Amino acid sequence: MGFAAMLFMSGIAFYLVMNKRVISEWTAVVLIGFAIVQVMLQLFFFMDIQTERKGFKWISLSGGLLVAILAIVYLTR
Amino acid sequence: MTFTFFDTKIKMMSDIIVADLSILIMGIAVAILLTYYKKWRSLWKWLKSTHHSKVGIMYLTAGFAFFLRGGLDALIMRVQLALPQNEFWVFQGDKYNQMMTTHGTTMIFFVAMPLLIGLMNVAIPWQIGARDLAFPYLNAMSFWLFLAGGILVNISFVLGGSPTAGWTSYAPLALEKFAPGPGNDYYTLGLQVSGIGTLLTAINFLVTIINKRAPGMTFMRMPLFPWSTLVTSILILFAFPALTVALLLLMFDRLYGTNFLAADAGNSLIWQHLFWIFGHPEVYILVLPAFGIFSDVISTFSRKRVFGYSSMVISLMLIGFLGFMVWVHHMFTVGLGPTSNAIFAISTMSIAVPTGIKIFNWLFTIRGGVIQMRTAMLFALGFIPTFVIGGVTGVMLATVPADYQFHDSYFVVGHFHYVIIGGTILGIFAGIYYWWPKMFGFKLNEVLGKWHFWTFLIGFHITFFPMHIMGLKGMPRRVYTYLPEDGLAGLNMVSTIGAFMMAAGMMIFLWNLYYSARHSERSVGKDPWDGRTLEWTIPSPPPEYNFARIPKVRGIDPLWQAKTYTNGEIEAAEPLGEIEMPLSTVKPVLMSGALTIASFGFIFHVLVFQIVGITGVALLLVARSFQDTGSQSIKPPYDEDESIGGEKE
Amino acid sequence: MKPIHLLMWSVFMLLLTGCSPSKWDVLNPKGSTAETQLSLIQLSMLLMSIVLVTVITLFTVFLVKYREQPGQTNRNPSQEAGNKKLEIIWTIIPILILTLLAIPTVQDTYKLADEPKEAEGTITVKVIAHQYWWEFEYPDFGITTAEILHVPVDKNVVIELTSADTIHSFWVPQLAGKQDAIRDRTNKLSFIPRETGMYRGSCAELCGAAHAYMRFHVKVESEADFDSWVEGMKNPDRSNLTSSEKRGKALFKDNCLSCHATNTMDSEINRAVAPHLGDFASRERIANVLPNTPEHLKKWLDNPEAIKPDVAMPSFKDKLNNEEKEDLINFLMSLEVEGDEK
Amino acid sequence: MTTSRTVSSKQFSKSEQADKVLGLWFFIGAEIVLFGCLFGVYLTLNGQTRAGESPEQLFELKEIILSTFVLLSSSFTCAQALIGATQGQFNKTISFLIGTLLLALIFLGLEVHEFYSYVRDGHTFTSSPFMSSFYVLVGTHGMHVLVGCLWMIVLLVHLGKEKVSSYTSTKLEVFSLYWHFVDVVWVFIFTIVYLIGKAVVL
Repeated sequence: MGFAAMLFMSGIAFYLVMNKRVISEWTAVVLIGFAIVQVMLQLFFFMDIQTERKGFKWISLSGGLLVAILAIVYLTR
Repeated sequence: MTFTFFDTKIKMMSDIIVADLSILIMGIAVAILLTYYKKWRSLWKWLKSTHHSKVGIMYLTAGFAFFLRGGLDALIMRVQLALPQNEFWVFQGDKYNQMMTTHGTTMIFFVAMPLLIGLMNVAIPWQIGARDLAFPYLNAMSFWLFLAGGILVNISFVLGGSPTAGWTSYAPLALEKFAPGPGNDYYTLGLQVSGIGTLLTAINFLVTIINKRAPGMTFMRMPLFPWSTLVTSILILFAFPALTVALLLLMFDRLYGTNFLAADAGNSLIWQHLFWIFGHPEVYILVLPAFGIFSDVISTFSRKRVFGYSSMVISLMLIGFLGFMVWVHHMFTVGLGPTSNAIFAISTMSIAVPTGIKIFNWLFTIRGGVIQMRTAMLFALGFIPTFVIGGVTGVMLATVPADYQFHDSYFVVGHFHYVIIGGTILGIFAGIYYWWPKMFGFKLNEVLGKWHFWTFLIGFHITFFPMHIMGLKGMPRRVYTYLPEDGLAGLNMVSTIGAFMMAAGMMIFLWNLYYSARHSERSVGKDPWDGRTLEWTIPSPPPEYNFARIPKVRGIDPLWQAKTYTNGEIEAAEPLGEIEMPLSTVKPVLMSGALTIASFGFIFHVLVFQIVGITGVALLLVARSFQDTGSQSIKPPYDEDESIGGEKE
Repeated sequence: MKPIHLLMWSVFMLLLTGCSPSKWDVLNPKGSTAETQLSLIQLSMLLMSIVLVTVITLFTVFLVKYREQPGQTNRNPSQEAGNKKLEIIWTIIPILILTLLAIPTVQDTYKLADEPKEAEGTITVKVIAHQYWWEFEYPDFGITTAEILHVPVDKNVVIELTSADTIHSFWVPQLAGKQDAIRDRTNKLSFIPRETGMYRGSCAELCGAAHAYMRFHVKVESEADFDSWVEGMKNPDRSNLTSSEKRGKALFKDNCLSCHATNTMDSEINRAVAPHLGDFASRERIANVLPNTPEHLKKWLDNPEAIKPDVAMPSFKDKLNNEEKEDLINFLMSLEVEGDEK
Repeated sequence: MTTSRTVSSKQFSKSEQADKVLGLWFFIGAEIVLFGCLFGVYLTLNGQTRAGESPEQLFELKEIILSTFVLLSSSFTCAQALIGATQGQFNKTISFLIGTLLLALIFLGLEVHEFYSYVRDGHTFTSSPFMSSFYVLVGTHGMHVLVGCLWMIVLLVHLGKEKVSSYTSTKLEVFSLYWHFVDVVWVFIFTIVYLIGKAVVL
């Protein structure tokens, strides 16, 4: 089911861009929002993030994400 | 005299000839000694070992070898700087930059880090009641990768020139256009290889500390050295990939002519951001483990539990977190705008709060205790005022407008040596004196130890305190000379004298190692310092399995509690039985050898070497995948008094 | 421990008093920006010495008081876990101290980012850093010079910094702290010079082999002097050259002009390859290394690489004979702007 | 003293399994930073194009959506293989793993084709900062896919020798975490590099 949802979302994102259905400022936000939902689906359905030692798994992900976002924000300034 | 090495001309100047000769002589001497004492076989055993304390001791040995090299670089620089417009041997201009770069790179990556990682390797499993790290094989691999990287950076001097752009290796100076020749390629590849090793170590320690603690040792009962190791490992985990990317870009720019970091095309600030996203956490990677060592040492030799344990833990975590939020303070003068500078100034200052908490907690651990002046304790006590000086100058540097004056001047050089030597190096010495009897079964001589401490510490202050003043007098950092009218001659001479005093301290330390190995009393027993934590419950040196039976922990400082309540007896968590220990293997050595070959391939543009090296690594990884379950089973001897350490004394 | 520490400190204090702070460039500011910076340095030093003194006092007291005494019987002190009140105190107080420091820091950071407004009149200088020399361009006057930056006293000086190659950093400790010179961007730095005089400046970011010799001077002069210098740069008076200097001028045209410009022959030629030599005679040192005398100049012409590593200047040892060199040196030594004697 | 003998049986203890999975999660944490930095570099430099190679002119979305679907499907088949392993179904495991490998190879083939067509049109690694950062970002992901393919081949040999056991299923679990992560990275590459790169023209 998660898989179907992911295919669906990629499809919609693709469709939106190909047919230019969204106004430009929102494009990036909407697309990245879709990507994040897809990642969540992966994490919960496929990667079983909520099993044992889940605290450390989340620390690992969120810590990495924090540094990554800092890097992106400052590099692209 | 010039010869060609894979299309790269290598000039044989007098300094390189001397370096070649000394490498040759040392190599021959080592070979003769090994043959004379018939140690080749045991050397081979060590190379193959994956055992945590053996790998740790190899880390320490290699780290000290690089320490001597880095120290020699420092002395050369100090001699060159002793007088205005001095011309010492060949060490002006580019050669000075080579010395300065090698000194910085070596001291950070191949001295401070491996010595700390060595101590972690040795002490962490003992302190948390484990038999080995979670991934012993990976651990050996980390060590050999670090060594390969260290050798690459250090061999550069005799094979085509060392890197010249400083340990920070800013682009565009580090690009092919301004730094031709293989020197800076050694830097990118050496750090890349050893960086992979460090990253793997971090994962290893994280999993070890999270999953391998003895029953009953909750996180809030762990000694502070494992705690600081845990936080440090998280820092490494998130900081080193940034360096990996930065080095990758620099390598592509240098080897394949891409345009990431050049200033005319690309963006030279990418390097600075990525480097400092790694580089500032790196400072805390260096100092947090030392904090952990000091906590344990101060607590042991004050015969008191650590004051404010939970605030110590929280401040460790805060320092770790804030460590990622401050990197722009290395870039205040780049012109990123006042808002960015102000934010990073405040975040930088805020790090002083948790650090201050730790300092006061240490002071109040001493208060009301019974302070025993052992050498390890002396290093810990010497650390407090020294590090506080480094800390307050750090806060001064965080005030942006004032930093416009301090930045890249000798004030900064003084500051970070106060932090890194005053924190990390003193911590390493404290740790070595503290755990030496556990590692080898005999103590280091206390009298020589005290001589070592005092010459080193006083020499240190004489060397680095004047540097603050030089900075205020306008001496920029990384200059190989200055003019007579600058009025810097006296201070520089004082600093040089101090440097030689530190070198004398190091010689006393080396002599102490030799002297104690020959003359020190054997069999110090399990608990030479009247310690508090689990490592002092097992024999010195411990058997391969450390604990014949894993202990059950019921509180903080379990051994001290046992001494107070149960006459030193610690309950075991399991019956005596066979113990599975990992096999030794030579694959990690081969793997780092393969990576070294590949690196030489990249440095000298030899495609065959690149392919051979990388294929070798891949094949070894596959081979490992098919041989990852073997283990040896050891049966500890029957133990009458049922104490957890196994053999009776 | 304690007495020796005290001894060490007193030795350093002696060292400090040995050199009078007036010679410490950073602590002896002659420009508005450096003054702001000094006041922050003083504030932070004051606050930080409070911290330092507190820690060292506690440290010494505890060390003396709780040191193990010979024959001490009670070796098991009470194992106190901590003290919430104390711990809160040493969290709050540092926060207060740091707030005291943070407020002026932020204010001054914004203040220094803007151009100063107190003084009347602004002079803009484009500064281009090269491996290993500084180029100064005055867009308002259409003149370009090198190595000595002339600015009038009590005016707003706005420096627009950029680089031609690697990253450099512009630092005149007595006038203003550093700003980096980076090729793909322009950084601004501004200050009001308060006193006339000659001030040392240097490159503060490692930029290559001769980084140590990438120095310059800032000459702060009265408005009248500055104006006459500008006039002298624009219309140099070179009517009374000696015959040797005339021969030197011809040699210069053939050998040096491809890289070096001087305002005497073609001020419009703006070659950023090598330093402008229009005021060569008033410089204290050749290429910031050797004292500016004819003997040293000859040495320099013969083998620049030996004197300043990685320098772009070629050797003229075999290109010119001794007499030609003498003529050239005589000409160079005559390159002076009126009212700007050494 | 101690007696020692060498044991060699193909199995992991419970704690070894837990260690390996946790270790890989931390590895993923580090990889996030790595790719984050590469994204940062790409976003910094993607404006520095030279004539005829800006993102919206370069990318052919139809090809990319195909490889996106291929990689997403491989994530699904990989999860199925792991389910097979935990249920002890050898056939299910091995067929889905082979399926994953094939999908991964198709993805790699598409990517090689894409790169080849760019290079053929003269947009090489060194032609502009944009192209360099594009190749490094997408190429690093491609390297991860390649490593994943080699890993799968090794896993298949393991499965052939050991069948489905706690030993092979641990290995498979670790691999599947890696593989899902590689997939997640692609979701972001697809979104940020290709979709937004193409959408900018609006």
